[in-house]
Amino acid sequence: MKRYYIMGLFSNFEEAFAAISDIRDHKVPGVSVDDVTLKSPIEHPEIEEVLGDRGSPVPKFGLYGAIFGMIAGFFFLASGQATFLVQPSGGKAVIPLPSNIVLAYEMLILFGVLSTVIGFAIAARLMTRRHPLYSEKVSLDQIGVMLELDEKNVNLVKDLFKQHQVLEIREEVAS
Amino acid sequence: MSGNDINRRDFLKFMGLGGVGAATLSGCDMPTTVTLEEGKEKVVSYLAPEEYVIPGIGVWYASTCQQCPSSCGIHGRVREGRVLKVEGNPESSVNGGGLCQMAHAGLQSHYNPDRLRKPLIRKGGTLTEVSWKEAWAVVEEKLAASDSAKTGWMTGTVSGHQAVLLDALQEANGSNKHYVYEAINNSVGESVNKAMLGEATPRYRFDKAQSILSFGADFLGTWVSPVHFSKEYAEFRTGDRGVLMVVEPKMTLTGANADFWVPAKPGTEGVLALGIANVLLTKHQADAKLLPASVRKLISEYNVAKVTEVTGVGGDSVVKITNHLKNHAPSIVMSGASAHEHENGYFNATAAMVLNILLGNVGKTIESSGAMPDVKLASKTGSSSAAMRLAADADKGALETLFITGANPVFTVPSYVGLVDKLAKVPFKVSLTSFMDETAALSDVILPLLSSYEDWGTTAAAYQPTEKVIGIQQPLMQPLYAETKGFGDVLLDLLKIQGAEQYGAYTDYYSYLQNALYSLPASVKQGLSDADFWHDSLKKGLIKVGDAKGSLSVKTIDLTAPSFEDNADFPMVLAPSARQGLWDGRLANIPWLQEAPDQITKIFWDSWAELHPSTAKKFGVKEGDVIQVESDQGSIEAQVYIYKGVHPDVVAVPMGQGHENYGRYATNLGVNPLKILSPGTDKVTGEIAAHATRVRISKTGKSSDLARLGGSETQVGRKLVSTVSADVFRRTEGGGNVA
Amino acid sequence: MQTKDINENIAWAKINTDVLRSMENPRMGYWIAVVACLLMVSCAVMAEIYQYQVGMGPGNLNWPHMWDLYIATFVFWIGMSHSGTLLSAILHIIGADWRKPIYRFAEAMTTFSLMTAGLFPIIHLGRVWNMYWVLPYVSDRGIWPNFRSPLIWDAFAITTYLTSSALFLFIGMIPDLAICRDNARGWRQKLYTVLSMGWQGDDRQWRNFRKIYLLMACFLIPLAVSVHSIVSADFAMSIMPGWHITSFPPYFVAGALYSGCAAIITLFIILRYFFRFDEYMTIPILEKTCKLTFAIAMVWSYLTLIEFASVWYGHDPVAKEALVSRFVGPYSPFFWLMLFCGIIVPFALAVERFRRHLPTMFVVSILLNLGMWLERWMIVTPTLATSYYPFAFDVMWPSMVQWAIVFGSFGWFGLLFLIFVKVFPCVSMYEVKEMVFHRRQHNSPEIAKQFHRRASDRQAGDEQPSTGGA
Amino acid sequence: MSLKNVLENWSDYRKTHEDGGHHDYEHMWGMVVDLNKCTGCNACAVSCYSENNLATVGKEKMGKGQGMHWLRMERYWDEPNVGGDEKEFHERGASFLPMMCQQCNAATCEVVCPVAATYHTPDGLNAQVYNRCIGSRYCSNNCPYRLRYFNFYSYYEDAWPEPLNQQLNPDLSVRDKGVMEKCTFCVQRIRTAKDTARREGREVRDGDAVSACAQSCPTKAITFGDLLDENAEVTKLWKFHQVELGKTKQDKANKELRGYRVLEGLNVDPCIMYLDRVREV
Repeated sequence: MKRYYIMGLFSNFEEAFAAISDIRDHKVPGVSVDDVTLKSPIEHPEIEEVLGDRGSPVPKFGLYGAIFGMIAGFFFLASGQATFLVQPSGGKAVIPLPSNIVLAYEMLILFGVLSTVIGFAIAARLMTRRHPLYSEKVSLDQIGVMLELDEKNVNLVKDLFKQHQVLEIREEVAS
Repeated sequence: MSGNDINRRDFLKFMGLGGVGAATLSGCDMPTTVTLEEGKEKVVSYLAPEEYVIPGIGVWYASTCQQCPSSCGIHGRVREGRVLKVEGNPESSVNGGGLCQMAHAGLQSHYNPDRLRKPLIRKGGTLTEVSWKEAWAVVEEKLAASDSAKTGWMTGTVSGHQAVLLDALQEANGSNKHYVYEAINNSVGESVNKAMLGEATPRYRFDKAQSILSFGADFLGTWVSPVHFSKEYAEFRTGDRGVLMVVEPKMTLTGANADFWVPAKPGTEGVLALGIANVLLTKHQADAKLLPASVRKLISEYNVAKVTEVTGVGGDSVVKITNHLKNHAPSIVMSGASAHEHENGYFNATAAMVLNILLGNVGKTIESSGAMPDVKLASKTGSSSAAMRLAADADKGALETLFITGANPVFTVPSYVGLVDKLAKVPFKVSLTSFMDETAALSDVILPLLSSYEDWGTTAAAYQPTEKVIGIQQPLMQPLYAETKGFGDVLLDLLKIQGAEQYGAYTDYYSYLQNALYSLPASVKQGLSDADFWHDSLKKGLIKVGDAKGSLSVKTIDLTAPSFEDNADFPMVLAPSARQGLWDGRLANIPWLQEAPDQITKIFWDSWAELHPSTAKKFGVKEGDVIQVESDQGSIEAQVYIYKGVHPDVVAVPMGQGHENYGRYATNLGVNPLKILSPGTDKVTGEIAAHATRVRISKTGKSSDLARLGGSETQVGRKLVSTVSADVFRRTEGGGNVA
Repeated sequence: MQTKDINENIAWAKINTDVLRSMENPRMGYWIAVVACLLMVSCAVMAEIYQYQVGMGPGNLNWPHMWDLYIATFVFWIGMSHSGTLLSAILHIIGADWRKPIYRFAEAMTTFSLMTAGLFPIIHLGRVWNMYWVLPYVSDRGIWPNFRSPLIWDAFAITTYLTSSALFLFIGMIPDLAICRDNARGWRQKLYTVLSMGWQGDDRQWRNFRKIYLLMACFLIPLAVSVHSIVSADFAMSIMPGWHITSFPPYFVAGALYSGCAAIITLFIILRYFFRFDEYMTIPILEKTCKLTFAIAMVWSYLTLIEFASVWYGHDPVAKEALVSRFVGPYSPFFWLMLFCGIIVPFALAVERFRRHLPTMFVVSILLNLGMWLERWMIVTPTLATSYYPFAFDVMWPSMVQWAIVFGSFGWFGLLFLIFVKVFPCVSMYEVKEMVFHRRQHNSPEIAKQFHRRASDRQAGDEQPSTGGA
Repeated sequence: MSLKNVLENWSDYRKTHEDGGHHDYEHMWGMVVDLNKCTGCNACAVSCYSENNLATVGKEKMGKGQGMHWLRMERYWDEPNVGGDEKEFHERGASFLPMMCQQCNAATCEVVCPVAATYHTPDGLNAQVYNRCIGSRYCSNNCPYRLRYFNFYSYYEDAWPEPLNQQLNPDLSVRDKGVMEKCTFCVQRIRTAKDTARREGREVRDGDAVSACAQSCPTKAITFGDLLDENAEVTKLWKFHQVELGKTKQDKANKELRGYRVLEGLNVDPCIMYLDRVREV
């Protein structure tokens, strides 16, 4: 059976919100809220109340990156110094903790940041092709609610959208 | 790793090691360390400091320094045929291992870029470079045309076989006109010593002395034989440490090291000496019978009050000095330039010597230094009166030919003498010199001499107390320039012109010298064969010709009370101080010495005028202001340096700067105080009274920062140098428990 | 002079158009500014070429004045870089929404002043061509930089800081870049397509975006603090009296925030004036910034005084000497001027009438930064003029070469900034939208309530709140 | 560089100067300067110029403070509280202080060099590596004695016009612009001594290595030698004056002994002991 992408563009957030709430309340049989993707010009933390907490791996990336940076950083320096005994002593030890701690600290942050960014790029599916149903209006001021569903449900959802003064409905056959 | 099993990897390591690699391949020496401590694996080229460069092996040759008349023994380090460094010859009785900065800088007068490379002769008024042959032809022709009896020689201090040849030459010329000129000399002192002790340069036993009183004798800087005295001074200061007191108008290097430094009104040093004698007689029951009645009478006139009035030295100071002399017997009293160069200079020197007699130093701390066995070799020490005699002779046309070497009278003789005009009356003047200077610029022929590191010669130092030696001056390297000749060779050639046939045999001065040394008495040669003796002498750099023997015969001479009058127009006195470094100006073309700051003021590359704070206050000048120092003979301008090491009535300007024509490093730098000296000579010896010129100073309004090293005059409370009392020193390190 | 805050009912499309307009067809003034900056830069370049050829001598650097304006200005620019990121990060974490219209250019300022600061340690090297030796690359000769040297810490810290704050700036810009992409044509479109990294504003992206932005803010705050502490270590870790002072790290950080905030005010006023951003960069926001600056100024003043006090009570004669020489020594005029600009002038920020008067604020902010620059100079130079060793006391005045390079650095910064404002949106569009959106929610509780009801009891809403969109 | 190395020798690599550092010193070159003998005559300074290829920079640059005087002869006048200025004259003469690199064992210059261009050799010398130096000049700033000099220009270009350049000592380099330099204790002479000793298959004896300044001093006020060599003159002097390395404050049995190290309290542990100037009171 064919599957469809369908996206309704709403003029304001409240409408979209209502629509999604309805979907969550199973107003449309066979359509789950998990199939919903919200497209918005701004960030809507409140939407998670209806979409449910979908979680994000980014913080883990940050944490592990930081830990790696600190430990690897310290030993990188230490082993460098240990093979370079000739370097200025100035009365200090070959492996001086104060400076190495300072530098390890910087490494901690550097690697923390880098891996966070990488994590973000992966988790947010950046650098992937934009969805065929992407509308430039979304980046302006409209809210898009997109679902992936079976052929049979398309019209039901359209009706639901229409209830909520949808401005425009686009659909596309999912390949 | 050792060098003889260099495999490819090691080889690459070496190459990585830059300096080491290169040096190793050139086979100079094996490195003791290949890489850094744990560098068995690594090649750490960028961290190879100088220490990993393999030094080449230098060869040391002995010779004798000619930078100043005291002729110290030196060793020159030679590599690839170039002399790189000079050090003191430990064998030498003059200087031991040490050297002064001027001696070190001999390298830069040898390699000086301004050295004359070719002879010059005057063609149509201008000096033009020609070949030696051409120049010599001119000399021969002129000499043939002139009356040889009217041939004059002006030289600096000469000794050894150059002196012998010079005498022979003048003898052949039938002329006695040999002017030995030194702007920095001790000739007043010498004549007083001769008169009172029977010896011009007696031996001063610093090692025995417990106290030294110096009337302007800068024996650490410029007096007679500075390095030798520095060595002795070290002994004087160690163990049971002696007291050094200095009386001089401007602080010299010696004054800067004094335990007690006090300036007297210029010229009144003698009176101060008599005042001290007075205290000795009245308070310390010195044996008056040592002195003739007239002298005793004169001394009795100078009680402390009178002395203070005349000399401006506080009574307490006079007593203090006397007590030190008495409590730290035996003592030495010596006098130098700033006391000698007055119209009553002879009186000052005599008064100082009277003190020695009164303190019973003669025979104790002042001993005979004996005489050279061969008097002909002895040093002819210079005087400034020689320049006056030259001027007079030139003036009255007694000179047809004049050879000048080792002296630059046009620069150092006061302008009132009018030497330039008077020399103009001498038809033919020949300069034998390595540099174009003010005097050479006036002469008709300039014959460029070899530098002292290229030339052969022998010297007999004027002051050699312990043993009499002939210093060997041996070339340290090949001559840099083909068209230059040694002094001795020139003398020989001149002798040949004069047809002195006994010299015809010698092809050059070298062969003459060799022969001369061969013919020394067997006792000197210590039974060595001629060749061995020759090589031995060259190796040592000196020949011992017998210990210093002889005794001093004390004669006191009459003293007449001097008179001092003030001069309202010129209230102050100019002190043209000699600075160890530029000497009388002959070393001003050496960058090292110009850049080395003056020991006292720390000023470099310039002249300056020293003023006492009170004087500066009076005239409203501050450090760096340019003042005009004006005498009746002219004026000079210099920046002011203010400190408490100069007498309030004195403005001290160092000599040596102010050259008009002396190469890139010296020309148009600073001023020459000798130019504005006003007429006046010592009544007895006729020496120029250089320290007696009355001047007045005035502000010019110009001002700028002094070119001096160091941001602070004091230690600003930091303990960088702290001072302990001599008693503590004697307790801890004196006597037996020497470090 | 309109003093009302940002209008929460402003049409979102207008926000886009306003901001996008600011990025296009530059006017005469812009080009003049560009040329001016280019001239300034060229002065510096010529001076640097000369210095490169001849050596450090012409700068009048000498013994003992081995460091001078270069290092002082380096510290100045590093300081300048702080406010941007740090403020944006802190305000983001504490959820102060007034940061939204202004943080973008503040962060840009951070990045660019870092890029300027980074030049100075290089310019100041005696052998520039070997500068890469300070990097810890693995050499087959087993050579490493000396990790003990605070200069190496600088190298690490600055690299980290530059990378992080540039990323922070970029990440925060992605949604806006998407907007640009959707509206731009030609090369701009290509550029933004690449830069926006396929942003399509779906909830997954927004969710992760929220996370990373918060996380990076958390990383950046300690980083920024550490960076300037490390810069202060260049001095504090030495043994020189007047440098070796415990309170330097916080002192430097405070000084950094101070100069940064002042710079924000300056740029705020410039941008507001030239791009007619009156509706976004509103007076209330300026006032908030001013208050913040004033607070920081007071912290800085306190630390300045406490530094003097601690040195004085420490009673180390040499350190005391160095301190006194600042007050009465040859450099004292500049020192007093610094105290005036740094401690007295900021009180203007406490007066509402001044705060609301842009020209005054402009002058004040410039003065504050002058003070901050002098502070750095007065830290570096007097200590070198007098320290432990009396023989090396010396007073040195920098020569034209040094001045030219310092002067040129401002041109360089300006140039970078001018390019930025024409290529990137210097007001964050999506966040201004968020701002007005949330303000509206906040100001009309029933909407919020309704959201809540919908979320909790599952019933379709009936009454429709006024539309937010165009 | 390996982790193994770090972990195995950890304790060794954690040794600070107080624990003797990680070097086991072959030598510890040191010096004694007797200010009672020193007359401030400058011979040492000029000797240093001729030995170490020091450039003369001329009046203008010297005046600007861009000179290259590795060994500077300092002259101080007594301060008011030290019996100087309330008098009319400097009655006690001047205080001379020859100042060359103190070769500190806990050198502050070493710590701050970003590229390790200055470091401590197993000879106890504070080595300066010209070809590694990038001219950050931090070391000079951090030297309490201000004994490091920077090549502000390419001095060699006009310091030695032909044929003056023939005098240059081939045993050490001529420095180009942008490089820091300082007294090396005549390291090339030390090398020569070590190599000679090695060729003759013996230890380096006292007197084998003598720095140019010590050699040329007319009053022998400077003594140079190896502080690890029990029989060396320097060692004896240090012992006599009860001065020890590695102390910030010398607790002397006999407080009257003259030995001290300049700015000793800074704990840089210099290798040059000075002996107080002496004056009759």
